[in-house]
Amino acid sequence: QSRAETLRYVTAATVNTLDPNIPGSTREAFALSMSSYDRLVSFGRKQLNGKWVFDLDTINGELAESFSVSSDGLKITFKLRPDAKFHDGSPVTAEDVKWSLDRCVTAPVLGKAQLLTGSLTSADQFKVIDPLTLEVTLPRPDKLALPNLATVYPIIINSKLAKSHATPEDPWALSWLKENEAGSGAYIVETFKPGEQAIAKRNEAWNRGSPDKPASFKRLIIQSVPEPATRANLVERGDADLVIDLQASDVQALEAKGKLKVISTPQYNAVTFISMNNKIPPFDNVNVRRAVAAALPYDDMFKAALFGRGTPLFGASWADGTPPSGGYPIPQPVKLDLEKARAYLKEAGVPEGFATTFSFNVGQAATAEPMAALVKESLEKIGIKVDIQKLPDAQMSTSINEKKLPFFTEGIVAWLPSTDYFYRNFYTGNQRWNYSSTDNAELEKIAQAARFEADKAKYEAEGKELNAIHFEQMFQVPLWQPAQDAVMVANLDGYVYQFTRQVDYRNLSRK
Amino acid sequence: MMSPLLEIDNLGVTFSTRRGLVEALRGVSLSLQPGEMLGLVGESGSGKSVTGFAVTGLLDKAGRITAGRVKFRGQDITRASGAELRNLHGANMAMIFQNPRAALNPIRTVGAQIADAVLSHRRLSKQEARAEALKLLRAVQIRDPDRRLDAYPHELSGGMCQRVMIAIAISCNPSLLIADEPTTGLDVTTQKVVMDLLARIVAERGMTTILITHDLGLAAHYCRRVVVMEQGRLVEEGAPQTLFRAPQHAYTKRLVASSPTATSRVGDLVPADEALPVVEVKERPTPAPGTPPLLDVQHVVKRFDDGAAAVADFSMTMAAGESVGLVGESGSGKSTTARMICRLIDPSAGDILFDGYSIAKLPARDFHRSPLRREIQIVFQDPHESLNPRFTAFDCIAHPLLRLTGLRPGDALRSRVEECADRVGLPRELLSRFPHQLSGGQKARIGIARAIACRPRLLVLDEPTAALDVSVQAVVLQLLDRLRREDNLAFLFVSHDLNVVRMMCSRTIVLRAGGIVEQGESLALFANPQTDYTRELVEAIPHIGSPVSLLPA
Amino acid sequence: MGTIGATLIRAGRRFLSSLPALFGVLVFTFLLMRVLPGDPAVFFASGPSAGKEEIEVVRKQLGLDRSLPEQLGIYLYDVGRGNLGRSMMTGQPVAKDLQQRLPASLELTLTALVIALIAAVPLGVLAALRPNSLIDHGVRLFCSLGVCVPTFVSGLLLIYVFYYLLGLAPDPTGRIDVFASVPPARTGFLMVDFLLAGDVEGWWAAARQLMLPAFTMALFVIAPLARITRASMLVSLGSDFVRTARSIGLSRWQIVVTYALRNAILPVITIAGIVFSTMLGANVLVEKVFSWPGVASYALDALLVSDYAPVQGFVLLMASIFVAVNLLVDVLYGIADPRATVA
Amino acid sequence: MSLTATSSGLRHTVWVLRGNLVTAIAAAAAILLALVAIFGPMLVPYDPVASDVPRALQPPSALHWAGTDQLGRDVFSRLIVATRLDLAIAVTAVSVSFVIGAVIGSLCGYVGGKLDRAVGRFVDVLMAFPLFVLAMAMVAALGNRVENIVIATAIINLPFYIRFARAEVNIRRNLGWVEAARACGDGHVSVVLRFLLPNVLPAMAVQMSLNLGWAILNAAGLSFIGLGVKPPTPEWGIMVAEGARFISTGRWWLVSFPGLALMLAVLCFNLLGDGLRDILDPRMRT
Ligand SMILES: Nc1ncnc2c1ncn2[C@@H]1O[C@H](COP(=O)(O)OP(=O)(O)OP(=O)(O)O)[C@@H](O)[C@H]1O
Ligand SMILES: Nc1ncnc2c1ncn2[C@@H]1O[C@H](COP(=O)(O)OP(=O)(O)OP(=O)(O)O)[C@@H](O)[C@H]1O
Ligand SMILES: [Mg+2]
Ligand SMILES: [Mg+2]
Ligand code: NI
Repeated sequence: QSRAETLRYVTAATVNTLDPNIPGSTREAFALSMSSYDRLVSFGRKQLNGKWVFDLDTINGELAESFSVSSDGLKITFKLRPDAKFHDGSPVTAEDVKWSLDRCVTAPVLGKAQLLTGSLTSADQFKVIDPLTLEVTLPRPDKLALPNLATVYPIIINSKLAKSHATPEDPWALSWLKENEAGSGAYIVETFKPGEQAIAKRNEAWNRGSPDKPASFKRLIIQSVPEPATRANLVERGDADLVIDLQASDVQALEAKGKLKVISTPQYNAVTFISMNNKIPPFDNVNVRRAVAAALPYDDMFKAALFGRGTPLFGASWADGTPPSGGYPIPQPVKLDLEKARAYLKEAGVPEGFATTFSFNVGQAATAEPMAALVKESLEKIGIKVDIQKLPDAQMSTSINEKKLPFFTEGIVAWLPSTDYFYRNFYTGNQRWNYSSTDNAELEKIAQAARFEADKAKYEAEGKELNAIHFEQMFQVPLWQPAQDAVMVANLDGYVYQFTRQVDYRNLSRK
Repeated sequence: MMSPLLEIDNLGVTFSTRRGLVEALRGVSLSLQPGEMLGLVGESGSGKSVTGFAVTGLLDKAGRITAGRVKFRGQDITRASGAELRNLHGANMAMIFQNPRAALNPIRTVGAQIADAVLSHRRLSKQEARAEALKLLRAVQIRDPDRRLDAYPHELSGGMCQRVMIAIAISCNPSLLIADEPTTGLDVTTQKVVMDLLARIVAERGMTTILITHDLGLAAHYCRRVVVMEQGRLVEEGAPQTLFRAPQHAYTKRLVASSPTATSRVGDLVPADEALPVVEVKERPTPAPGTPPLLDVQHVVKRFDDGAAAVADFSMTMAAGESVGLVGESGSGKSTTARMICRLIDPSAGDILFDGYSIAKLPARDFHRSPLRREIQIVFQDPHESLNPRFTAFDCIAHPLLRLTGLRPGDALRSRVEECADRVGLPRELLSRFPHQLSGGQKARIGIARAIACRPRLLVLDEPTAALDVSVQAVVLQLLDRLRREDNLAFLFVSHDLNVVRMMCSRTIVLRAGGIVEQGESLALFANPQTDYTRELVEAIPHIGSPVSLLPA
Repeated sequence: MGTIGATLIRAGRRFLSSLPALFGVLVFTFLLMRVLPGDPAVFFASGPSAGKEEIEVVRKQLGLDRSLPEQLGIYLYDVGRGNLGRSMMTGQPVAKDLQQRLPASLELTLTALVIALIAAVPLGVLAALRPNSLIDHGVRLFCSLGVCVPTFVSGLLLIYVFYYLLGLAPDPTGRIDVFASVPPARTGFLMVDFLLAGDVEGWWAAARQLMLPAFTMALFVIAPLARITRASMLVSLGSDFVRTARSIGLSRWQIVVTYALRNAILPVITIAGIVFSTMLGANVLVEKVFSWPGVASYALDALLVSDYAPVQGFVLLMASIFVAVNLLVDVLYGIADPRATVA
Repeated sequence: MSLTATSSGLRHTVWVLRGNLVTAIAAAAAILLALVAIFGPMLVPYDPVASDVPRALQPPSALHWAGTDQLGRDVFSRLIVATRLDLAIAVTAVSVSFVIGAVIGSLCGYVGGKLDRAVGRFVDVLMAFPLFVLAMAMVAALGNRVENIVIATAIINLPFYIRFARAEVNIRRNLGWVEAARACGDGHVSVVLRFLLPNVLPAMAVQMSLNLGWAILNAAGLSFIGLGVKPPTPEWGIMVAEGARFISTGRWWLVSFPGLALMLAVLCFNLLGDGLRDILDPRMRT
């Protein structure tokens, strides 16, 4: 193939498994699996401020030629494409789909916890009607059931092939699928060198692309280049076609040079926080939290750490003091106001301030470090002494999981962003993602109720209520939604921001 | 008269060093007839080697010829270019160096090294060069020359190395050979063999030779003409017999006087005007009968890690005030014995009684706590090496006092140290100096002062003068002898210089390979050795007065 | 030959005596990794939806649910059988990862060492021939300049200049251009494999790829090598046997090379051995900067995420190489220096 | 000559320096660094940690001699203030490993036998470790505080000092003056501490000087992988590591100035080490 028919994508991380279900899978592994495997359904796309992003509300068939939801919302029936074939040429059957979905909800894989959020928990729910028809039963109507099937995990695997590599200890062929691909997707994995590169070639038989034809690039090279400056150099010199996860400063510079196409999409399913553990004093005091929220140098942080690349979630003004929307996240009416912060501290009974640590992840140092410096500087003005802790990634996740960090910055992502999803997963329970260790009965009640709320208006009202509680209690401070900057050679087309925060290679083409 | 082969005219050499310029040679003039063997003698640092290097154009980079000329066959060496010199080297003039082992390339077989020398001036094939090398090895009478050809220097003994060195030097039949202390690194016995060989070879090949040495006996033995150097100058010149019997120059006089001979006594070594002030000597009290000997060494054995016994079954006794000599070839275990007796190392077996108390039971590690520690002291071979470079002379002498007598720093200590310094004839103003600011003789005195500071009863002397020049040695020996008599000290005197031992010790023990070969009254022992080994040792000593037997007529 | 036999026996003895050190490394690393505050299970079970249960699954999978001595026992048993565990990061057996990546590291380090030696030895000799001259000071300054820049800075600068600005160097993304075809892996050393495959063009491409990182690393070690060369050269130039060589009229070249340098090179061998082992372990930053798929960057990534097995495997590998290189140096020394066998 | 030791040492040093311009300059630079470390924080034009985001990333100007960084902090002020910390890290790390290494090493070299072999094994274990990774692991395990960086650097230096001291003591332990000290009633410990150690000091000083530079680089390397000193503390390594990533965007001042400072310090320690060796022994420059 010529260079023009090859897509060279460079990234900081690495594809570490071909099966996205394996614990420890990276985002790059997810991205590759999007191309090497098919799912029953996939998300559509929409334009947001002139940029293409994934659209949760449009579900298209992928392996499913069509699907229908029963009127009571308890049954989903999938009709499979009759012409769909796995990479080894065998046809995709309902048996394969069932085996794959069974695997996803029973094997010790990542998909299990994900599908749970769509009320998909047991193999009994998947029923083969005929070789091309599969029926999914739900215990109750769940609007997240279908979107869940479009996420990364429920890949459809060539079950005959996989089973032939299964062992009694490993009935789901986890270890074989980790290193071997048995899908029906747009690309066939050729070389897979974890930590280095993965190379895939186009599946000519694949016809699930938008106009029913194979993907545009004949070859796909996904290469790990840990040094961000080098990635910027590579794409600038045209040696790489596409790169994401650059340093904000590099993106800014490349954008200014104007030679390359820079598509900057706010990650509307991600939020960066400054979190406080609501169970650790003094952050168990709401006024302390409010004081912190009023003492953060939002604008400086946004400018210095992000170079302004993203959507700010601060500085809003809520007319009549109530949330203008029930969405999540929404800009908060917070701004730097040291007087107010001092007042809150006084109210909290710690007018002199206190000492605490502020932690962040080494992996996020590029943005978190300047942020931390600014936070420290600003909080010191109201008497809060901050000791900055920079933790290696594993240590950070462990500490967060053990709820040991009082004050830190982290980000969250939701694949299926909806207000209730965010609140349920990031503000309830003793789980890792509940950064602020929020334990608010009212919030939990409303969030659970909203989950199955069919009425749009009611859902919106509940969302507003949740947002109001959030602001009231200031569990943690949402800062912004960072932009996903994709820098690509000028002739590259079709970039869509995906829920995986990765590129879907199938969308791309060269002009 | 033949035209001289070598003519040195008013030669001056200067070295630039860290302390500034050092004038090593000042106006040396000398001429050498073909076939002559000239002895060049003088104390250490008098410029003997520098003369040799200047003549051959091998001076260090730091050295510069500042005056005069060196004419070799009419050609001025001082102005010769590098290429010219290279042509002269080996082919016309060669040198033999002091330490034969160091002078050979350790990682090249001796055959290859000789072949290098051959090839540097002759167009020969590799095989021919090798054959030539073999011939040369035969000429220097090495045993098994075929095998030695492929040996590395470390596989040869010192004497063999020196033979190889000679082979290299004579490989291209140079007309001038400079032998710079060719035997200093060698055993007494080997010394003689090598010198005899060298003398024969140069005589056979008619080479003109300069023999550089600080051993007057050696020069007298082998040379017809001897020149004496002092501080970069030639001070006297003449036939050895006349020169050494009737020295004219004061320096030569002193040099000759201080060289111990078979008959000299300690008192003779130093000219009267330099002798130490005479101190009244107490009579040695005869020990009461029945008192145990001061030192009683019983069957000590010392094995080092490798298992071989360095000292095997050594026994001796010593009375208070007695002096016993310990002689033997290098490696015979002299130092090991001395260190065991001094309780610096533990014997592997046997016992050592001091005053009747066993001191071998207390491990050397803990002996410093024993009250007997101050009774046994030691003086080491190399005065420089035995002084801590970071201690002043005062600190050195005060150290045992502080440690062993419980004296605290203060006036008492100071006066004790000064007293010791006085006794060894060390000027008080030198007490504040560091070792590197003192001369060898002064350092030797500090070492002695330190050893006698706590008034020990037994002094172990491990070659205390081996590193000193003869004239300094004379003074030190005299000093030691006096101290012994004054304090009724017992000496265990280790040396390989038999003349010295004979002078200093009433009794002598001869060691070989860790065992006692022979012992007895010194005079009797040396006059009439009972074993071949001792006889060899005795015969190998060069004497000033001995006949010049090996020179061609 | 007798000497070689003796050398081998000595090497064998040394190898045996280094086994305890290897064992120590093994246990020490194991413990050190457990002291790391990060819990790999939590980190790796961190998909957007991982909860307590997933963490437990991963923990079990990693054997972290057992007691420490038990874990150590299992680990030692596994290592004894050649099983270094599995990397969570890459999902592969560590042994396989290391086996794939080690040639990359070795190739890079060896090239760097060779470049460094080629530069350092002549420089050191030059400096020693004229001690305290302008040349000497120049050499010293030049070498010191090499060590005073962190490798990641010199690496990034070299990339910036030679790749980005001048376009002379190929893109700094690993061992070979992704578009080039890779030769069948016979030795794992690309340069060798290309030669075996008879692909000169490929060989050249791989060599070009190797140049920048190798130079970056070499710059850092020229100084110690040149320094030791100069020192030992000074010693041997001042030694008696060189004077002997001069006194018999050998040519200058023969004096400097055959007599002085051959002797002076011995300590250089030792230092080069040490330098090689340290470089291999310490070229993390170079590997990072040049996206070099070597073992050190692999270990670094693993370390940051508390992925125990790769770090342990890496350290064990490095320690073994350290031992092996020492042995090699010993053997070389034994061959180069006839005296070594008597000691 | 009736010189006292110090004045002759001084004269000797001056002699060496005069013949050795490079060392002289290095010595001057070292003094300058020390002065900057002591007085620098009093002289800087700006607060090194005060941000001024609107003025971020400005190139060098009359106002900001070395430009400003991502947060608008004055690079020059940060550089100057960092001197103290960097030198402190280097000096403490090196001193710690020196003190421990010298004591252990000289005891081993002196006593030999079992202790020597045991410690030798331990040193082997340490040496066999990939040292930089060891440092990383330690900092990661202990947390990236300055003390821990110092400890990690000290530990990875330790084996070299132990070996060095051991070798140096070993060749001296049978010298006359050591035996003399024992004959004068000193026990082994006191012989090692009072006699041998002071004498191996000069040789080790060379090693220390070289290591000082190395320790600074080590800290910089740790910073590059994110295990350096905590923000916002100014430290050269962090500044270089951060600045290096701005190379490609043309903000050269962010890496150049800290890089130069780092280079200057390391170079100066290296040259000084070489010079020190010259002062101590003109022939041995290992
Ligand atoms: N390379 C040198 N650098 C500086 N000074 C030197 C050098 N070589 C010799 N000298 C000086 O020249 C003088 C004469 O030295 P030389 O080596 O000729 O003495 P020597 O008579 O051979 O003594 P020895 O018997 O100890 O060999 C001494 O003072 C010495 O310090
Ligand atoms: N510390 C040691 N370890 C091992 N062997 C030793 C040690 N000291 C001495 N030896 C060995 O013991 C033997 C006797 O050595 P010693 O030093 O007593 O000889 P010496 O008679 O004093 O010789 P020299 O005249 O050369 O000083 C030698 O073979 C020597 O190699
Ligand atoms: Mg001499
Ligand atoms: Mg001896
Ligand atoms: Ni005689």
